[in-house]
Amino acid sequence: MADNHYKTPKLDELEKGRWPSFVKEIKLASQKSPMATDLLGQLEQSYNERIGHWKHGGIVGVMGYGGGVIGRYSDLPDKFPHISHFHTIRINQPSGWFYTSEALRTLCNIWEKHGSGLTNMHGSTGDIIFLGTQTAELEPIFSELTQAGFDLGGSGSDVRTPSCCVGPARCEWACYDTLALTYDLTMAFQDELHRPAFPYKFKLKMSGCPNDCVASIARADLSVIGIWRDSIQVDKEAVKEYAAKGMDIRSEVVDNCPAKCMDWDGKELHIDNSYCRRCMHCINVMPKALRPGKDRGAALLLGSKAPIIEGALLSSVIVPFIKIEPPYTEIKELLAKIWEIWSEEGKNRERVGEFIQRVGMGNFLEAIGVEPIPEMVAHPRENPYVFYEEYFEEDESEEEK
Amino acid sequence: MADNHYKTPKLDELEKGRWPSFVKEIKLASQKSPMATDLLGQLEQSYNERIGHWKHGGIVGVMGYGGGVIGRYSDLPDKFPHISHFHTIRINQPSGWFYTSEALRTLCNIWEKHGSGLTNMHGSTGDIIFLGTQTAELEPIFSELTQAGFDLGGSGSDVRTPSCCVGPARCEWACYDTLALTYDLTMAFQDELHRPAFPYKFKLKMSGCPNDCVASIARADLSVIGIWRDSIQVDKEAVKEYAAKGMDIRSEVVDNCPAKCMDWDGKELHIDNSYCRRCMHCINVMPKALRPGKDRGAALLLGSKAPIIEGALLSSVIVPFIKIEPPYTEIKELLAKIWEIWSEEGKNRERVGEFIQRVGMGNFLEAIGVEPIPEMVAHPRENPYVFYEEYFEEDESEEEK
Amino acid sequence: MAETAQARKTDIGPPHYEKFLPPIIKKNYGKWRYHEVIKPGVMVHVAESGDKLYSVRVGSPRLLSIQKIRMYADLADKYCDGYLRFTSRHNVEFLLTKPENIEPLIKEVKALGHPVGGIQNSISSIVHTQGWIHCHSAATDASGIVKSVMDELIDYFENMKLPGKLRIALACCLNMCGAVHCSDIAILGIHRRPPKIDHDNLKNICEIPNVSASCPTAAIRPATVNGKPSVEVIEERCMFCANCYTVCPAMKLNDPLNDGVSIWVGGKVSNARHEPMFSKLAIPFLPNNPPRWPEVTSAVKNIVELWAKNAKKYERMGEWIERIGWPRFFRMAGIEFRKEHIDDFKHAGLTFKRSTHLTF
Amino acid sequence: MAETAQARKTDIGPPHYEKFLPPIIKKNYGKWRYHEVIKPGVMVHVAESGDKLYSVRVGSPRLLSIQKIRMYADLADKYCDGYLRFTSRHNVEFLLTKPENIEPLIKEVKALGHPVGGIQNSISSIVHTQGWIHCHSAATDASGIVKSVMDELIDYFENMKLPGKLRIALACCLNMCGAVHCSDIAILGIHRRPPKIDHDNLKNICEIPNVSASCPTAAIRPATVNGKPSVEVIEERCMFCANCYTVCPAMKLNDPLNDGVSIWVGGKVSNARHEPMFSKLAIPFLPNNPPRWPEVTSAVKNIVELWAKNAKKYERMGEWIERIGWPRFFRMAGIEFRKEHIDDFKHAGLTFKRSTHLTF
Ligand code: SRM
Ligand code: SRM
Ligand code: SRM
Ligand code: SRM
Ligand code: SF4
Ligand code: SF4
Ligand code: SF4
Ligand code: SF4
Ligand code: SF4
Ligand code: SF4
Ligand code: SF4
Ligand code: SF4
Repeated sequence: MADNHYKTPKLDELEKGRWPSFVKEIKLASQKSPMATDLLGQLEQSYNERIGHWKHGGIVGVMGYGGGVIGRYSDLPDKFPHISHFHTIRINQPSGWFYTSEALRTLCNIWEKHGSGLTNMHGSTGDIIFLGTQTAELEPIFSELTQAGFDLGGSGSDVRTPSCCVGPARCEWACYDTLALTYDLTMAFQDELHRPAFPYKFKLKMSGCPNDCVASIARADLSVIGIWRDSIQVDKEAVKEYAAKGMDIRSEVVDNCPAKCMDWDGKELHIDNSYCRRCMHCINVMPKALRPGKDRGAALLLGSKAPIIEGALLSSVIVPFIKIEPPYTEIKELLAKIWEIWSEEGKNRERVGEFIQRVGMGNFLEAIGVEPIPEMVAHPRENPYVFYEEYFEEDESEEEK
Repeated sequence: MADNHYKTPKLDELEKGRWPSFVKEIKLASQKSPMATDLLGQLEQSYNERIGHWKHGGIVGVMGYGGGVIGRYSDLPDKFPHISHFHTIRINQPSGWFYTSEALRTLCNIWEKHGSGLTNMHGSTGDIIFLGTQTAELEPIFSELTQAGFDLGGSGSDVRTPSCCVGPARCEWACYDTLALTYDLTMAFQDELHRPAFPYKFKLKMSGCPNDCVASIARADLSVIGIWRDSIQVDKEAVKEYAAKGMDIRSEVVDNCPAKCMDWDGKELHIDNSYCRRCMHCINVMPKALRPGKDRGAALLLGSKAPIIEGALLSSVIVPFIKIEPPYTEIKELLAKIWEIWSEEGKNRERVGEFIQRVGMGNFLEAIGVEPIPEMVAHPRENPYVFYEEYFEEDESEEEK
Repeated sequence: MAETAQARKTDIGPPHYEKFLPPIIKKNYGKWRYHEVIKPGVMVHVAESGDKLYSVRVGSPRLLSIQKIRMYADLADKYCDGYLRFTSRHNVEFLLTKPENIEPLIKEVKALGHPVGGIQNSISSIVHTQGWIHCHSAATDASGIVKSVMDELIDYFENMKLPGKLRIALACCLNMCGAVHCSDIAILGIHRRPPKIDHDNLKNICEIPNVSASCPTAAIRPATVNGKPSVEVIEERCMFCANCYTVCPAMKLNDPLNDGVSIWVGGKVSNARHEPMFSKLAIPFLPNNPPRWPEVTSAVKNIVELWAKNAKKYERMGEWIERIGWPRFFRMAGIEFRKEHIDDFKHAGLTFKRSTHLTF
Repeated sequence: MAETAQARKTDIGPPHYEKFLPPIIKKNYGKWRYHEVIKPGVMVHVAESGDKLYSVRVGSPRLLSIQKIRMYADLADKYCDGYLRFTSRHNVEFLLTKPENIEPLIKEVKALGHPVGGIQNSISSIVHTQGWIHCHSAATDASGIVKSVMDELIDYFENMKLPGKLRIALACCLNMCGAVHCSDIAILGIHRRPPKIDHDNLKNICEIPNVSASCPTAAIRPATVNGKPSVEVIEERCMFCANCYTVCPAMKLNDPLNDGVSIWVGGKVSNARHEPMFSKLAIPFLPNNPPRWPEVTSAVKNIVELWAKNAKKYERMGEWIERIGWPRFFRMAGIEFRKEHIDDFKHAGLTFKRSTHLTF
């Protein structure tokens, strides 16, 4: 069955055009994999009928793990027997998605033996995705993966596979070592990652600076975003060079500063760092001249997620600045406290961001032992509905609730 | 009892200081009114005990009216018999709060005969407030007031006394005749004003321009705010004069323009009116040089209110621009539609702004027959929870719900 | 209403304003060209026709005796051909056509103990409410605090040295009759103790279902207390809004030990430059300390002077704070940031800091 | 886990990243000085040491066959000493130390049918999800739309002519696995018909209380349907979120006649200049029209080109729209503004226009 024996006129349309074609990829795979072939067939039918043909996933997995595999079954098993099972395996990627050709080939060989030969490099959370295999293949794949030094990623109500930006490996703006932190936390939380015990999923994403190249503020329960406390490093000569090379520093840089804390007199660039909002724009525009300060660390933000169910959330500041150094004790202790209260009092399928809103940020902070500070809010409350917690009784003695 | 026979050491403190003293006013009144005297006594006790001594108001009023009087009773009637009743009468002020000395004296004479001699000029809604009288005095006061050409204002779940800024009477920026509109609507809605028939109160406030000198956007269910559609009128010479007189037009005017649509080259002021947000700032700063355009009218905004109970609201745009000309048919018809649906479907004590949020702005607009336009929103929805109202059945025919 | 009108006039509405407009206004109605502020409290409006109308703004306690009003009337007769008006912030405006009358009028007004000012970049009168003078809901007095605060700030009423307008408002309970929620500085009376329920009478004077329904946080539920049908309040759920008291006198919130005042900042109403803004919580609680509420007056003064010293020209309180950031505001004002400052009502999540736009 | 580790390795975690870092990175780790974009898709990072690392970014469909991955591996061996990485938007980055290798590499990459670009002011790959390829919840396909849209926009991937970065993301249902909610342009699969309930099996495969509880709008209530215990849906209350389907397979939302796509604009994640923003609804519904979704591709292209033509340098989609205002955006884009655009969820009131900052 080297060749695709289904007619797929609709999908064939998608082999045309200049952008690389996923259909070509499936056809490549189908040269060796009947699963890929059946996938083509079922997908063509979906294109004709405008509806998917997958059943609601069931629970499958590998021994001792509660996550890492997404069960999937075709609702046309008789017609497409090779994809009657078509489970996904999530494999924890190396920090920063760096690979050697060797490592890639190792993964390909395992997947050629045991699955469809189709992958996602990578999934939205960051995992290596092996797309489509049978239940029976799960254990063999798992043992070959672990032999090769790989392990499964997260799924279900557990810590999800942490991911990070390229950071210090290739970026001059990294305010902390995103790869090291990601690896360390991933190792530290192997149990939480592989054995779902939370009310719902918990995601961690690490970005080295406020450009947030892993979009952590939009899609991580804990967003670790690099930032600096001191002044932007300025190379005055380099600034002049940009100007000389024709950059309009006023309109391109100064006028775009959200803090309005910069000034350019045609010769020198002045920055009032006490007002600088660390937005990165001026640095982004003049990478040769400006750099983040030297006193570097990260801001910790909590709670972002997609809409389901209380509406999408962005992470919000819980710690405006923290030094990021091994063994990262502070972060781990903070996470432990957060997980403890959330696990105790969180509802089923309630993300930590939703939990915080339900119990109130103030109460949440008390529970995790963090002092409230104005950096945590865009502005103080506008409504007068304050839950004052103490009041005096007639006998004048202060009462605690 | 010409003199105050209570010792009021605490209140006496408030006769000192440079700001005019309300205590002095009460003492002035108490020269003739035992009610004012008892008020002093009770107030001194409140100051000593740090608590008010008024009972929850009961329903009192004048024949045929459901509003205009706030019943009030002392909870120390034996100690302060003259204020055992201490009802407030709300009297509909003339538009713009203009008076002749004659009119004021007439009011004073009526109040001297029948009440405490204490007033608020004016109440927060805008009424003339007669502060404190007996139930028995209500009818006599009412008939003398109406003889003198005055009538009661609103209270309870009715149209509240409309009020307006000084507008064209004394302000160069009035984009419509606030006094005329206020008077006309007040007369048109006498029944709605005097006979509560709504789910809750409904307030109207008219400001002649976006400076909103009656704070209508914060405290009126319908806020009518003057605005212009065409270009700001510029007197170039006058601009130069301001500059010559030492105004830094860039920093004071141009840099403060929220639309960033102005430019000043040292000689001429350029305004890109298609981006101007009608904020008034530049006009406020250079009244001799700049004026609102000539195509004037008003924006209609709905729904502002204080916090109780769903939280404070600001009014929001329902009609971005409308010509304001007698007989104001459009506004009246719009109000009629709003009141109809709100009266039918509004809950008890639900302000129209809260009602709109409960039923949804889209549904509300449909009910009052107004087309949705982007001017009504700061931005479109961010959440994907759209109530699509039609769907196709298998037979392909479009279904209406 | 025609038939009743014979016997008894009703629904006649207010007198027509035109009756009360001075001739110069009738003549130049809607034809004003521009205005100038001549000195604190005095401005002139110049009409297309060239006519000039002088307005002298006089500070008022709002609570006025008929005696005082008559004195105003006399002054209006003497200097203004009998014409005057009140403002939306309850000041008096004498309307003059003869500039030579301005100074004598001001002299007499001041002799009556009333200041002249409040125009342009100044603090105008404090919009306020009834308090212990007339309302049953009051968590604090209105007039007393207003008097005490304005005694402190009157210089800012009488001069125009501020960066921009500063609007202060006071409301004596959460009903916020002063519509204080959009003020540069709002002084708000607050309760801090759950309702003390009059179980013996509740059933007779209130509908139990209405009482339960009135609570926005569902803190109230029906209960039988010493044999009588009544309600109980889950205290942790109560945020002291007093809505239950508004619908039922047997749910008393007023409490001398716990009632007090909160301070809010940064609201505005005008559309000038920045869109209207709500005021935000600055100080959760200050005690009721009559007759002069020293804690409140000094807190307000502190904030006013901080703003006066640091804001740019035209910058309202809220615009200034937005520019410097809330953390810096709390630091500069020396106000402790507490749990109470963090919103936990409906839209709380939107008030959290959802970016890394941070300053250090 | 020690004991099991003998028999069967578990919880070993991912391989340590250092194993996969090229020597030049190990040497200059954290010591990069600056970077420059040499040409579309090619940039150089210069280290304090003076070392130079060249990155060539290659567009990928994300769904890759092992065959294709092996070709990548071969290229890495040939030009990059075996080193490469993937990006957070699923592109491939070849990491070179020899500038002379750049052009030959690009030539071979293009020969494989992969474009080079996506750096700086360009459109990068579309973050997307599974769709009909693998997910049961999909209201549309993912890969097919992505391919069709990128075929239209590939020039913007290969050049750097845009005002700033443009990030497009696609999610095939409201779960939004693509985290599309903060994208310059989001393509979102949507259902528009209430669940079709499998009454015969519901009881056996789902917990009825959980099903009712799963509905955010309380549209689901227990009911007995032709004798069997099941649930019913109040259709007016349903906004098609599919949360009930996620917890119960018997509540099918997928429906060929009514499923389709909505378009959202103006979101961003970075803190550059403007704080992060959510995307906002631009087009409530476009039909599923495989294989090329012409309505979707042209709608997206229209918006991209409008922005490209009108935005200032560096101005992201949302920053641009904020400056010109939403009314103007809808006019320019020729998109009809409808009831659906007006928020009616939890925080709706805050999205209304609460000022008179209007343009005409
Ligand atoms: C594979 C992946 C999409 C992809 O093609 O990349 C994916 C696929 C699914 N997600 Fe997801 N999610 C994936 C990343 C995300 C992300 C993005 C991220 O993690 O950065 C989000 C948004 C961020 C967030 O977590 O809020 C996301 C938000 C959801 C949600 C909504 C959760 C919420 O709280 O809003 C669900 C629904 C649920 O969990 O029941 C969900 C559920 C699912 C399920 C398991 C369907 C279901 O209801 O059981 C999907 C399985 C599809 C399949 O058959 O393969 N997925 N999911 C991504 C994981 C790959 C990886 O491990 O790398
Ligand atoms: C007299 C006045 C305060 C003043 O000293 O100026 C006043 C006094 C009362 N208001 Fe008010 N309100 C007054 C203007 C306002 C305003 C401001 C305005 O109208 O511009 C507001 C805020 C704007 C708004 O309407 O939202 C206001 C919001 C309330 C509320 C909250 C309503 C809400 O929907 O949030 C209540 C509670 C209620 O209605 O049950 C209330 C209730 C009351 C009651 C009747 C107390 C009660 O619960 O029964 C007060 C009677 C006090 C007394 O014994 O004299 N008052 N009230 C104002 C009316 C004078 C006049 O007619 O000119
Ligand atoms: C007399 C009065 C209207 C009335 O019918 O009573 C009035 C009259 C004028 N206002 Fe006003 N405003 C009056 C209440 C208001 C209010 C409402 C309030 O304070 O409750 C506001 C909204 C305040 C807010 O935003 O919170 C108000 C916001 C303005 C503004 C915008 C100021 C700003 O920068 O935000 C201007 C423009 C300016 O001052 O440059 C203005 C300008 C003016 C001008 C210059 C208009 C004109 O050309 O005549 C008038 C006199 C100057 C002045 O400084 O007072 N008026 N003005 C009100 C006087 C109240 C008082 O006794 O102090
Ligand atoms: C490789 C990658 C990180 C990674 O670990 O994989 C990366 C790498 C770089 N980003 Fe990024 N960003 C990467 C995803 C992102 C994301 C996340 C996303 O798109 O999902 C964002 C947030 C996007 C958003 O705001 O919605 C992102 C927002 C930025 C910004 C801010 C741009 C802006 O004006 O908003 C910069 C600064 C700039 O471009 O001037 C930046 C700058 C850079 C620099 C120049 C940093 C550096 O000095 O090396 C890197 C290459 C330039 C470029 O234009 O791509 N990177 N960058 C990601 C490449 C994705 C891709 O294949 O296209
Ligand atoms: S987030 Fe910052 S540090 Fe990380 S890659 Fe992007 S720009 Fe570099
Ligand atoms: S980082 Fe942003 S806020 Fe700070 S100076 Fe540069 S542009 Fe301004
Ligand atoms: S609102 Fe406008 S028109 Fe009315 S008084 Fe104020 S400035 Fe003049
Ligand atoms: S009115 Fe406001 S927005 Fe319009 S030009 Fe003047 S300052 Fe700018
Ligand atoms: S604010 Fe409260 S206490 Fe003050 S007058 Fe209004 S209702 Fe009464
Ligand atoms: S005061 Fe408000 S919150 Fe407290 S019980 Fe009464 S209604 Fe409920
Ligand atoms: S977005 Fe929805 S349909 Fe697409 S993969 Fe995620 S859960 Fe499945
Ligand atoms: S789709 Fe969502 S809204 Fe509709 S019934 Fe299911 S859970 Fe409720």
